[in-house]
Amino acid sequence: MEIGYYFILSGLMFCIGLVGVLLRRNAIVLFMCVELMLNAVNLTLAAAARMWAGPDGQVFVFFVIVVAAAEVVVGLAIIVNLYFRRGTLDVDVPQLLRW
Amino acid sequence: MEPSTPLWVPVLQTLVVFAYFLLFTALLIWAERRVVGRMQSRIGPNRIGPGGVLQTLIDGVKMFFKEDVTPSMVNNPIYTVAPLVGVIAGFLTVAVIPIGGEVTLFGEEFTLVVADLHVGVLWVLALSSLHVYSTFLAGWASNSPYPLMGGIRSSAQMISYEIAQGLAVASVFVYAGSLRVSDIVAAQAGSGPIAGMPGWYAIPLFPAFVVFVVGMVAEAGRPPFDLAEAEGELVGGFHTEYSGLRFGMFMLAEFMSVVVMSAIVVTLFLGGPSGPTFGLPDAVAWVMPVFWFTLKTAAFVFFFILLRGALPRTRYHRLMDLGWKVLIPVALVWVLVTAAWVLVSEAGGISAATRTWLAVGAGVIVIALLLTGERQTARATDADVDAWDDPDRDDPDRDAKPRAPHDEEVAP
Amino acid sequence: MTLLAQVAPTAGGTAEVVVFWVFAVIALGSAIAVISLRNVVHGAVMLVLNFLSIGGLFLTLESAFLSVIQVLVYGGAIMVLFLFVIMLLGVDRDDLLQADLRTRVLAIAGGALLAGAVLFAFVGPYTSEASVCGPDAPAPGPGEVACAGLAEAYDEDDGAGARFLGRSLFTTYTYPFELAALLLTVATIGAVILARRRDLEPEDEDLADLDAAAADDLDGDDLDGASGAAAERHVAGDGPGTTERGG
Amino acid sequence: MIQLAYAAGEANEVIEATSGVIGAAWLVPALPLVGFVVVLLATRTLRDRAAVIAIAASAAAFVVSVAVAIAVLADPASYVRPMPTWIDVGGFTVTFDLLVDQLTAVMLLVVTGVGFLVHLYSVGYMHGDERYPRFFAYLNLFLASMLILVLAGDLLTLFLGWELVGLSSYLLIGFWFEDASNASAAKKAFVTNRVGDVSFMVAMFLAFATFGTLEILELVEDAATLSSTTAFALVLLLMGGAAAKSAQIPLHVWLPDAMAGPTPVSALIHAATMVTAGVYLTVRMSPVLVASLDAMTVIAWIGALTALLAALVAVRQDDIKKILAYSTVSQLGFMFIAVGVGAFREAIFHLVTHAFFKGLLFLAAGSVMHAMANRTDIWRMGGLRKVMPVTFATSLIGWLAISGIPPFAGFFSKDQILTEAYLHGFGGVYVVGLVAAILTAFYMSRWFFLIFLGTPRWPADAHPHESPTTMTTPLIILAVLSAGGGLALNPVHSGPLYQFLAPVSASVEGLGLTPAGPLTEAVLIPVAIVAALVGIATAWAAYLRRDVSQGVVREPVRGPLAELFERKFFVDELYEAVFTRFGRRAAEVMVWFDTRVIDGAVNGAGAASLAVARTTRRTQTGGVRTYVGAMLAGAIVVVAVLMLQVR
Repeated sequence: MEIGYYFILSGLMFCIGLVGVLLRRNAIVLFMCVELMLNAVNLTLAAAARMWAGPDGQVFVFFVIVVAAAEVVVGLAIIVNLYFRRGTLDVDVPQLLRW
Repeated sequence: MEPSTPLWVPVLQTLVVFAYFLLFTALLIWAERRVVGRMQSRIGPNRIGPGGVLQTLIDGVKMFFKEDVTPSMVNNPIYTVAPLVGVIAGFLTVAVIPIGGEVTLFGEEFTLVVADLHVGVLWVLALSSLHVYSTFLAGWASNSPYPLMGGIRSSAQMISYEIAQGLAVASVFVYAGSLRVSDIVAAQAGSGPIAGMPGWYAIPLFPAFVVFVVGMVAEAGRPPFDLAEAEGELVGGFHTEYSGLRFGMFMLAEFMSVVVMSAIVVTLFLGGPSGPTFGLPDAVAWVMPVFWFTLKTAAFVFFFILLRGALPRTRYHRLMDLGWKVLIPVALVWVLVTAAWVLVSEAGGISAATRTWLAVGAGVIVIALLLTGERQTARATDADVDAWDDPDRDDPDRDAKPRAPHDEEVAP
Repeated sequence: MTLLAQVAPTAGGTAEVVVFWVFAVIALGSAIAVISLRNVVHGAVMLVLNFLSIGGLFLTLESAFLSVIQVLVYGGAIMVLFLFVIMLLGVDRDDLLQADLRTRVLAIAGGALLAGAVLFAFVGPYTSEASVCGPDAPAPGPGEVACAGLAEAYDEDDGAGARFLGRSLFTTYTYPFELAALLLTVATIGAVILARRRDLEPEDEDLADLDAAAADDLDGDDLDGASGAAAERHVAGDGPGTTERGG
Repeated sequence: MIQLAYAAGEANEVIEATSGVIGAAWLVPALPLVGFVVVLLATRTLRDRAAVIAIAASAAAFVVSVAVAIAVLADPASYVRPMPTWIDVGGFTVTFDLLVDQLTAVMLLVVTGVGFLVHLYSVGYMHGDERYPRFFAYLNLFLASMLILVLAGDLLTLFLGWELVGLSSYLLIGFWFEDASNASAAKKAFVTNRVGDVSFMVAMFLAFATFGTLEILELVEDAATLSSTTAFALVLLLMGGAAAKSAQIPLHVWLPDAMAGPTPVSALIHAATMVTAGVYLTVRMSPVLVASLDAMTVIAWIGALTALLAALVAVRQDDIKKILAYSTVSQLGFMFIAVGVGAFREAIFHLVTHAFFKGLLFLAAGSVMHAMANRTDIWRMGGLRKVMPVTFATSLIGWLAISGIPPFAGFFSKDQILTEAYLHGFGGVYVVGLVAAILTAFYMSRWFFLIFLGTPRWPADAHPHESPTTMTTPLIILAVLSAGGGLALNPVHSGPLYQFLAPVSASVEGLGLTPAGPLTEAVLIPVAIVAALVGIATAWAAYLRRDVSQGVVREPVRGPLAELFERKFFVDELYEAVFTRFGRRAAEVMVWFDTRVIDGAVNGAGAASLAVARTTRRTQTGGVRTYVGAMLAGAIVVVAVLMLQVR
């Protein structure tokens, strides 16, 4: 199997996730799309690890997973708070950092 | 696939193993009804087959042909998929469990395991973590309050106990030095560090064993940790809205998980299929591992049944307290102890006997911690119940009770 | 699955090709489903499916350990958390939360542009014969990139790469590893603090007293009436998610 | 061993002394410094008892000074007492080493002696003041500073003392700072001294650039190698510093105003010690001075003009202390005449006697003011002889001493200065000095007559009385010194002090100076006596012979010239017109520049940032998806650039 197809697949998945982030306004879905992008990156890293026959790519996948876990824990807590305070999950509504 | 192996060999392996577990599950259901019946001074099913042993089969047939009522408000795709997820996860879990040794049949040699993966132990954990989707999604898709409560409860419960279980398993594969189930089984064969005792990991890794067994009960959603279905509170929990074949799948998955969990604990801690062969001839010697494995698993299944018959359901916050405040710390400490033990062993310099006694001492300390920790947690939670629960909903008598002292200290 | 598990680590075979395409299709389909399904729970389930297929792809990449970790962490923990939050909040429909047409066109055009760039970059040098992984791949020609494959990098009895990864983590990447541990601790503490929900329980004297000072600060943040409405709704809803769906 | 360029006598040997009496010389400035710190810290707890500590510190310093002086007298040499290093940068080293020689010994005695007496006097004078302990703390600080100045073996260390002296002077002039005029007098003194300090600093720069060191002994040793131009500049720059500190024209304006401070301060600082720092400096650097005869001539003329003009102003002042202040300026002019004509030892001699009689006169004036409830107009006095016998008697001696009547101290010192001026060929300076001497006798007689003799003219509510013993005792001691000091120290032109100071005073023999005329010393001395008598007689005729009755101003002569003297030659007005107004105008220009240009630039930068921010902040929509979209656009650009580079 040519390694390039993994890269292409991962790139497409990344783009899909990115488009999702742009299309959706629901904070949870936004978050899921970010996870999608992270996984696309993971795929690239694993494929690269195989290409170079080195551990670095796999190690980075590991770290991405760790960071994603931390991110989800904090991010979901924020989303829960957001919902309780604003009554909505629309990311366009809380624009406290505007201007 | 290995080029030299004909295709039918793995197919046969798979069939044999799955048939074994299915049979076991059917017998379990029957046995549970009989045993619990005895414990409750009832007789239990005794009409179909000798001693009612075929009752499960008949029930299955009944469910298969029963009208499958799908409530109109359910979220159909998820509602349909949810029971399947549980059954599939249960079946896939057994793939890495060796139920016996090597068998030579028709000139082909094959082992009584579906797939001896390099990461077999993690495979078990991964699939048991997927199992949660079954109850969880079923609860949600039913679009009904009680199932949803059951689903949320079960998801919180399972991801809590998964951690403790994972850590307990971690001490096993740290000790064994391999993630492969067959390696772990092989390492437990023969006698262990203490002469005259089997080399089962339950002995050197006793705290991990205890944590795993407790976590296993919670993970399988069995009494006293069956908060997800909790008939008294949630009608039937996540499967309240299910009926017919789909309900049957949930039942199958639940009871199968009992068997699978028992099989896993036997494999990881009690030597799996290993045991004396009593010098039987090779032609029939392969039966003995299967026999030992079945015996050990049956013992554990019996243990599950006894628990169900003997213990009342725990309260939810005590369940969470036990998981987070007792089991996880104990398991974590035990992973560290095991790692230190392995490091010391590899470095050498300490005799086997000394190491053994050191480990025994560490184990005693950890168990003491476990017990005292449990008691302290119990005290603390009893005092904090009012703060934890919504007092008006869960405890109407709150105002009539004497308040805990710290409530009176609160300044307005 | 059985067959897959046994054949997957064998590099370069037709099995790998088949498995790759199966999982690639599932992964792309579920990814598109995630961003297009209106029902958040359906999207989340699709995301689980996507993660599982990524896990399968890891198998074909000779990274079985990563594969299991992927299923364990993403499938078993992260997505459960997502679903948990969705159900806790009772927000499984977001019919009103769609982007306007202009944004959609721009987003899809931008995504397509980036995807095109990716295709443009990888088709060719990385999809040649030489990029078929394995020690016996032909030498790469000009502009081609070779793929070494992990089979020879692993220990004899380490088909999954657990040892391989572990050795790196505890030697070369010790400090990042420790930092990751720290990060998790911090995230845990942060989540606990964020999840206190003190503003919703003014009648709870214990919490109100403990956090009186902090609550004062936070009151200023409440710029509109939405919080009050949310709190009301939360209390009245009792069982989350029960009143939202229309069948 | 270094052979110093002092050729007036046998050259001094330089000895490093770490033990013995000289080794303890560091105690002299250290004791009052400790006293200062202790008194300042213990102000609240000790209250009035603090004075005891301060007086003990000054007394101890005096005792040590006497011991040091005896040691130097017994074994004359230039002693260097090694002390810690202050600055050590590259080749530039400044130490706190002390230089103890004959000049130092004399100065130590004068400073600590008069200082001690003034401390003693202050106990009575300052009694009841609300900041009584602080006054003593400041006195101790001044004493320590002055002693650092005198003992310094390095010009920079000397400058440190010089500045500390200025600081304590500032603090003491403005001691009663509640009165705005006192505060402004203090500021005036401080600012005027800054002008001189700049000159002094430039002198140090020049000295360092020329010699590569600021150590006094090395400067003195190398002085002969100076080129005439450098020497001229260096000497005049040093003189600039000295002129400010010693109130020489044109930097004399601060001293009369400094009389705003308490009278003991005037006696100690503005008559006896601090103002002589300039004289000390020039004498200390005398080998440098003799390198440039032109510069010395300038100094001599500055001194002469100062002596004359200050005396003229003193003639028409009515304030009991102002007269003494201008008299001090005039007498300092005499000292600079001596320095300028190369009579360094005579300058020191006059410095010493002047410290005695001017300290005495100031303390007597303080005593009178004490008695008259701080009234200072001499026309409102008269006839105090009867109510204040001790003050009268001591003032009588002081009056005779400053007027130049033999055998009192002032006669010897002043006469020797004038004689030297004549004999060194400065005829003009001699004539001016003689006129100034006559005027001195005149105005001091006016001062004395109007206060103590004649009929009482004081107001009915004044109840003059004799001062307490703590105040009269210093008066008596100083009176004795004023009476016999000159005769004891240097009765003839080559007396004991003259001999004693020979090794530290540069010789002018090589300059080729010749007497200005045929007169000899035998003629000049009677001339001086006659001049003094003429001044006294004129004053007697003008103020005592006629009856000056109460409440009537009776200046015998009026006219524009008298007006000129009375208004102090309009120097303050001139300075006001030139420097102050110029300064104000410059400040206005600077204010305009600051508010318009600098603030404009700053505000403009701020306004520009605000304008940019106002437009660019529109990009901060607060919407997550906007940011993601921007990132996407950025990613596309980056990928595009990369691909263009690769392909």
